[in-house]
Amino acid sequence: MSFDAVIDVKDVTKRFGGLRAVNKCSLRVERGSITGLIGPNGAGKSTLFNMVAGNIVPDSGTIYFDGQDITGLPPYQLFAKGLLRTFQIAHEFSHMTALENLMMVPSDQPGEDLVNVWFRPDFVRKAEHHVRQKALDVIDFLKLGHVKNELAGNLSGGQKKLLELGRTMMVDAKVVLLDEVAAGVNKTLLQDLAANIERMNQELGYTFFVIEHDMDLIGRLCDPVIVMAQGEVIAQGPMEEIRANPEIIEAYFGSPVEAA
Amino acid sequence: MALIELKSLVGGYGGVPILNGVNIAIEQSDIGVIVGPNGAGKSTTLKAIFGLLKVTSGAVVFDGADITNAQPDKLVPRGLSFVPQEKNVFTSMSVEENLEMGAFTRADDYMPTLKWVYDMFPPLLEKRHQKAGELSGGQRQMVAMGRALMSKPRLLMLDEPSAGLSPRYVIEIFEQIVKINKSGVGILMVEQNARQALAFASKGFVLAGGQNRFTGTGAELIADPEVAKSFLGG
Amino acid sequence: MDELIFFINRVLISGTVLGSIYALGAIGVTLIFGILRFAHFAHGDMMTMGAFITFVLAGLVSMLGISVGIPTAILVMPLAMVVTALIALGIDKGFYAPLRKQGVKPVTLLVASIGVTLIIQGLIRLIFGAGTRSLYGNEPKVIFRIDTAWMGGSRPITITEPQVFMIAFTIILVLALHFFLTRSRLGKAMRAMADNADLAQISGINTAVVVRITWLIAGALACVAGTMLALDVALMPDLAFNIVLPIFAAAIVGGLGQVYGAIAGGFLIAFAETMSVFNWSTMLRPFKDIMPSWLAIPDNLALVPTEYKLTVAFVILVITLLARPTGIFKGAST
Amino acid sequence: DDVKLGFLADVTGPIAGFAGGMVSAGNLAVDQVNAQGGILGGQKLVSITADGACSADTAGPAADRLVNTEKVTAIFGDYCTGSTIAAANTAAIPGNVVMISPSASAPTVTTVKDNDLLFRTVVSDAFQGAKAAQLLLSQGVKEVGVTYVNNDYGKGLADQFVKSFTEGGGKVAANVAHEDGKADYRPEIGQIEATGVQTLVIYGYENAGGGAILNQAVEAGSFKLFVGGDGMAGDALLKSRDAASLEGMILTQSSAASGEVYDIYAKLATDAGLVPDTTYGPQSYDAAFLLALAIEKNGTADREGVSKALRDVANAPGEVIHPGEWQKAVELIKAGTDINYEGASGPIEFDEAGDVAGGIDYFVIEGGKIVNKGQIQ
Amino acid sequence: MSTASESRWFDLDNPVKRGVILFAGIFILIFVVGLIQGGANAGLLLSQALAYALIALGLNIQWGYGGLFNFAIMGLMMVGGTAVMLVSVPVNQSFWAGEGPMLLGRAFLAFLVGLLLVLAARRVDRIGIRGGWRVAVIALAWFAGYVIYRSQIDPAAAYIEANNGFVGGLGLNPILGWLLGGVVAAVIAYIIGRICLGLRTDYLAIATIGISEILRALVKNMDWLTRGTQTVSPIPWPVPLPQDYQADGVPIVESFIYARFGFFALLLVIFAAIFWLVQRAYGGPWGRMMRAIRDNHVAAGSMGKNVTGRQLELFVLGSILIGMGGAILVTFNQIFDPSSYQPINHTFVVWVMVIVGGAGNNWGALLGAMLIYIVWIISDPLAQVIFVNISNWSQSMGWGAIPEIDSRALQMRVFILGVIITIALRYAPKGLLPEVMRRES
Ligand SMILES: Nc1ncnc2c1ncn2[C@@H]1O[C@H](COP(=O)(O)OP(=O)(O)OP(=O)(O)O)[C@@H](O)[C@H]1O
Ligand SMILES: Nc1ncnc2c1ncn2[C@@H]1O[C@H](COP(=O)(O)OP(=O)(O)OP(=O)(O)O)[C@@H](O)[C@H]1O
Ligand SMILES: [Mg+2]
Ligand SMILES: [Mg+2]
Repeated sequence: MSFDAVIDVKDVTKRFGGLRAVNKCSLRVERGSITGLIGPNGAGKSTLFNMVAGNIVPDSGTIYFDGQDITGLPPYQLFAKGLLRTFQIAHEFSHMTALENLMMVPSDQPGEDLVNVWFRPDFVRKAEHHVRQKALDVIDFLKLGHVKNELAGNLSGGQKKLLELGRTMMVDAKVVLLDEVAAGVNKTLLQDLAANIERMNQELGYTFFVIEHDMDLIGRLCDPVIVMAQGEVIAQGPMEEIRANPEIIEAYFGSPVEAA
Repeated sequence: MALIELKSLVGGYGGVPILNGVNIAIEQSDIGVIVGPNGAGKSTTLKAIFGLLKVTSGAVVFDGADITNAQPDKLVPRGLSFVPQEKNVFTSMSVEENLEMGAFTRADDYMPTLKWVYDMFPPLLEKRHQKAGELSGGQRQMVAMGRALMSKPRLLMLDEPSAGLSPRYVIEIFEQIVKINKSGVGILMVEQNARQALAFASKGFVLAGGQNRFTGTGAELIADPEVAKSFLGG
Repeated sequence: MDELIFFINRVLISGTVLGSIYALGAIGVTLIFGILRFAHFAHGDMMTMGAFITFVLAGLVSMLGISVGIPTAILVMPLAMVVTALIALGIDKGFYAPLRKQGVKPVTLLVASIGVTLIIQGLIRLIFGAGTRSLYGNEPKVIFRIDTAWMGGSRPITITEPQVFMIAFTIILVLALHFFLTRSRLGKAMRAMADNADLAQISGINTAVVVRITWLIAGALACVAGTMLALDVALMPDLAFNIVLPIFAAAIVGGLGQVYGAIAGGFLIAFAETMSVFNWSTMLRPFKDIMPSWLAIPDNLALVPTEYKLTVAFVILVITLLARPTGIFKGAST
Repeated sequence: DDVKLGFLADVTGPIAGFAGGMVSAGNLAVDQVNAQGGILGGQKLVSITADGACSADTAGPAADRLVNTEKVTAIFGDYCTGSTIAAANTAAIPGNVVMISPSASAPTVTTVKDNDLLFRTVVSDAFQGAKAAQLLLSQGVKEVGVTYVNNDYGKGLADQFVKSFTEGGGKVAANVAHEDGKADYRPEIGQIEATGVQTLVIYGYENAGGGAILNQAVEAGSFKLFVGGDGMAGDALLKSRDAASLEGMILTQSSAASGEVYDIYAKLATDAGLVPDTTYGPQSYDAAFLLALAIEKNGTADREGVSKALRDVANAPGEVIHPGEWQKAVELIKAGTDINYEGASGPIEFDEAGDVAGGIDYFVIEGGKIVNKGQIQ
Repeated sequence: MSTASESRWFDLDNPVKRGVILFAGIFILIFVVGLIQGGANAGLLLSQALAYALIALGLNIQWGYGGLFNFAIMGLMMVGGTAVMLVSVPVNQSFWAGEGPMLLGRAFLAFLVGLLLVLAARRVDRIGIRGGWRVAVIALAWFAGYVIYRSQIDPAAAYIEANNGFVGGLGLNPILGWLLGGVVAAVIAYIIGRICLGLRTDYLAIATIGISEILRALVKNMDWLTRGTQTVSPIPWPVPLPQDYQADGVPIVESFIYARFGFFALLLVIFAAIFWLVQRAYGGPWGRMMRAIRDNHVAAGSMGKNVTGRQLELFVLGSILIGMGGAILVTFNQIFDPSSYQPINHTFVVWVMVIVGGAGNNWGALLGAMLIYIVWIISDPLAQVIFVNISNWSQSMGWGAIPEIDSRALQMRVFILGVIITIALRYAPKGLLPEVMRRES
């Protein structure tokens, strides 16, 4: 195992009122890995993501990204450092079209600076053309071509999740945090998505950190898998090991469902 | 006679129709499961039954009566009940108040039903005075189902009840659904955990592009290689 | 002792009365916001309208020569409340309901309510003219002067009859509204609708009825608030319009949608206004003799000049919001 | 056919409460002109009303409509100082139209570069304040508290009063501004009360903040003597108040030419169904009547010359004309006799700047009635 | 979508056609008003309406682009007005000759001392004072700073008011004043934004209303700087006045028209330039980013957008236009009168303009400002016509006339405005020219 941790969480705690949603949690995500994060509902997984991505500030502890202390930095600065996240509950821009939802993602667009908009229109136009092309590619890949001009707020639950995932394909990020992108997504389409995640990981060198309740997907993609419960990491290792752990089976997987 | 029957339902949100002729029929003893790709119109179908969008042609027949385009507050007393995909609890109200809201249309004593719901979902009894917004995802889903059951429905419609739940809760929720069905409530649900759901479904419907693609028992659909490949992820 | 009585008269009573005025207005504002999710700017003018309706009814009653122990205005107020409530319902039907049906943003409803404000103001002026009237008609306004000799004071504690009524009504209404919302079935349905209107509808709640009841209550509340205000000050067409900003400030700083918040906000704003221009030199006067001679007490030791009275209230408001961004009682937000 | 007189009135906005009464008083004058044979040889005098809203943004367009669209001969108005100056600058002065304001009493109006077009029938605040101070000092009042409405009127009046009163040896223990339209003035009153003074001088409007302050001060019961300016004076003062509680209150107001001129006006107004003593009612009547006289004197409905004619008919010497005496005035003008209007609000002698000097009367509430005590010497 | 509706020339669903039709309507309205009221009056209406349009454009940037509830419009307009007044009115020699400048200098020093105290107090955590104690120290520093500043400014103000009236102006070109009005408003907006932009929706609204009232109280009562209720006039024009034309022998009626349209032309050039810039920005990636922030600021932050920074940018940009608009109105009216500012006339009416016109659409803001302003002005004669007729009619029916009809009819102009607002919203709830969705072909 290499010691090149791109995300390094050290003793992080977050309280909500009396509840310790994340409790002295420490974990590492290796560069170039697809690391899974599983655990029962309310284990603190999303809260941990929120802290890594800068959406909430931990009460104590430190988070390192690429060796730098990033604790408490706002999300937009983390994005600039190459950290990108998706949301468990889709955070689409509901009054913008699906295409615009993707086009707004790249952050270094010259057209976001008023000086360029006003005085360097050609420069802006060129960049804009580029972004649009990329967004169209992504949208086709997600099979959302027929709704690209639909307001994102009018998309179906699953389509919103796809859009959420599509954002990650719009930029060259070092690390992508995926919070339950699979929930609500059709399984057939999910196969393609999984293949794409693998491709981005292998060909482009993205690191993925994935929260998921879909064990097939976790099993297919992730190594290692980290298990959280009640705000703490309780196990870590390859999926086969986790699956074999009786405590985790009891707490997390439950018994298989019987047909009616 | 079918408990509920959708006859060539066409409808949408204004503009182009989303549903282009959906046919579904469910008996009181059935668990019907709708599956299909994202944006197929599954949620829209449930909303159309519940009068939440405009049906332009076709009919919804419930227990022999035409309820096409009826308002939700008229449907609940008739015995329909619906758990939407998202935003399905009153976050600022306590668990018990959420359940009371489910019994809003009932004039009779709902205490026995409340007890029945608490028996079915013991965690809710424990948290009865806690705000629903402070619950974990699984408990919220239980509140949502409990609220829907408080009206003593004859048909319970669920939109992706298992989404976002950990595998253990998925199993638990499905077990509860089977139990509820056994107590005499017809079930119509949308699921993306399609294999698991079809496994106990007595009727399965595959929807795509706002139309029925395949219809059969759950087992039949799982067994159909084409359905499995195109809609169930191989 | 007289200094203490002065303080009671000028800060405690004065602040309480003003706080009640603000709170009475703010509970209506906060109710509408809590349930319909928009800032109903025309609430002030609904208050004025309610006061004028009371005025008309009181005029009719005194023409009939009926007179009882309490002011006629208060006697006829229940009827005026009904009338105002019905008008409020009509206003909603005519102006807001069509917009809500189209699913507009809250700010559009706010702007529509500005339009309604202007319409009500125009009509009141057309019918009643722009002058000032008194709700006390021919009756004298009873002033209670509580003798303070027993506690060693030479001046009385002064409070007027309408002020006593006002404070009492404020307390009663806030409690009643709170219990209605938290205990009654209908009240819970109203809260459910405020929380999640779609889900409320799915639960079989007839949201149209809930909206209607909300307006009935809001109209009745506006009538009480306007009548009380007119009894204490005077009846004029811009009666409540002039204080609609502090009323909104009270509702918001208390936390929108929070009934108790209206009281907290009203009193916060009122006492901020009152204390900021209170002349503290009076309170220091007893210590005049023990003070060093170089430290003469100036005649006026108020925090700010009276021109800045409302300014202080708003400064407090901004600071409170910075500390508690959704108000003292954690209010709702659109 | 018709001679048009513009009425630029602030009937909406902050002074809507009494602007209506001022318009009515002006219309009384117009009605009298028409009832007594009309203007310029039997033509009808019509008033064209426009709303200045007491705001510079609105008064400009409103005045412009009168000047450029309605093409009025002269303008009676505007009421607030700011809107008056805006109206004058935007339309009246460049349009060569005479304006008489019945109520813009701030000193600034004096200094507007107006080509001798801007006049007023209200005494500059400076004058009344000084006179009131003299009166109180002469009556042995040595210490007062003052509250004024925070606008050009109240502040101008209070500033002058404080200055004169202090110079005369009195002490102003507190000088407190109030804003109109508030629900509660107890803190303001409290600030003054706290100083222990027994006399409260209120420079505000009876039907707005000033009246509310008076009520709440009476309720508080800690003042022995109330003093008010012309904004407080008027019959309405006692209408909804217990006169006994105001016994001894002193009011100042610019004096009628002689005692009975005001009574003449009061009778005319009452006969016409108006309240004679609304705030600035007499000044409004005089302004409108004077404009009619000036137009008659000028002999044409043209604007040129109205300004000069106005001075002729208003200022001494000349045969005295009283409110309502339109027919008499017309005959005198026809005969070539110089006339001198002495109005309900005072003798009205316009000075260089278009201001009136005039005397200040004082009134005392005695036995539940407002009694005129004559001019302050 | 259907071909039938595309072929109709009056297709109100097509944004471009809708805009053309509605603007044609406004121009006809202006033209009719011009015919009835005369060219001079039309020139005046257009100039003021355009100044309001500039302000509405500013608000549209803040609300339409950014979803920011700015209700401090009145305060920012007053600030702009103060700036142009100070820049353009003549120099007050007596002030500069007297003690005033020196006293003010001292007051400024006192202000700096107070500021330093507060800044220092904010850093006491460095020397180990934290939590409640730190708050207490800061509060104390504020109080001390306030007392120190008051101790210097009060005598300075009293001296200037007694001896010089007020500080007077700089006697420079009014256009400079407009620019400065924008700059000062921007500075104030920056401060407001830094303090308040964390608040959401209605809470932000009431906080900005509060700040607006604070600004009003300051401008109205700082007599030494603004002359307060005593008003300052005349404020010079950047273009010749009617009197100047008359001096050259132009007849009165023409002189009005030349002067007004001269002003209007100048304003139109400025407005067109600003409008073009604003429109261009909104159409590009910058506008897309702003709409994204408005829609969902949490997501936008995670997509690398600096939400607070960008919101501040919008707030400041919009405020520049509001301040400039306020300054232009003061110049046009030739008077600076702090008492005539009212929240309803200056803040709320601009909101009405933007919402009725169509939030998020610059053309809508322009249309809304024109429409509402013109309605407000013609509601004056219109209300008279309507209600005098009603009164006459009711008199002829034997029910008696409406008493005091002259003034009451005029008071009904607010009623007419109210009716227009509610009708407009009723039939165009998203505004007359709603925000246009950008769709790919
Ligand atoms: N804003 C909040 N206020 C109060 N409690 C919160 C808040 N956010 C999360 N919690 C609580 O913190 C705990 C952890 O929540 P979190 O969302 O991190 O869980 P999770 O592991 O992502 O669960 P799931 O798999 O259901 O998404 C839960 O008990 C939740 O109720
Ligand atoms: N409010 C709306 N307005 C317009 N179109 C809508 C709206 N809601 C959904 N749609 C469209 O209707 C189609 C079907 O949506 P629906 O929500 O029924 O899909 P679904 O089958 O439930 O998909 P999922 O599995 O992703 O939830 C989608 O293409 C979506 O874009
Ligand atoms: Mg989660
Ligand atoms: Mg769905």
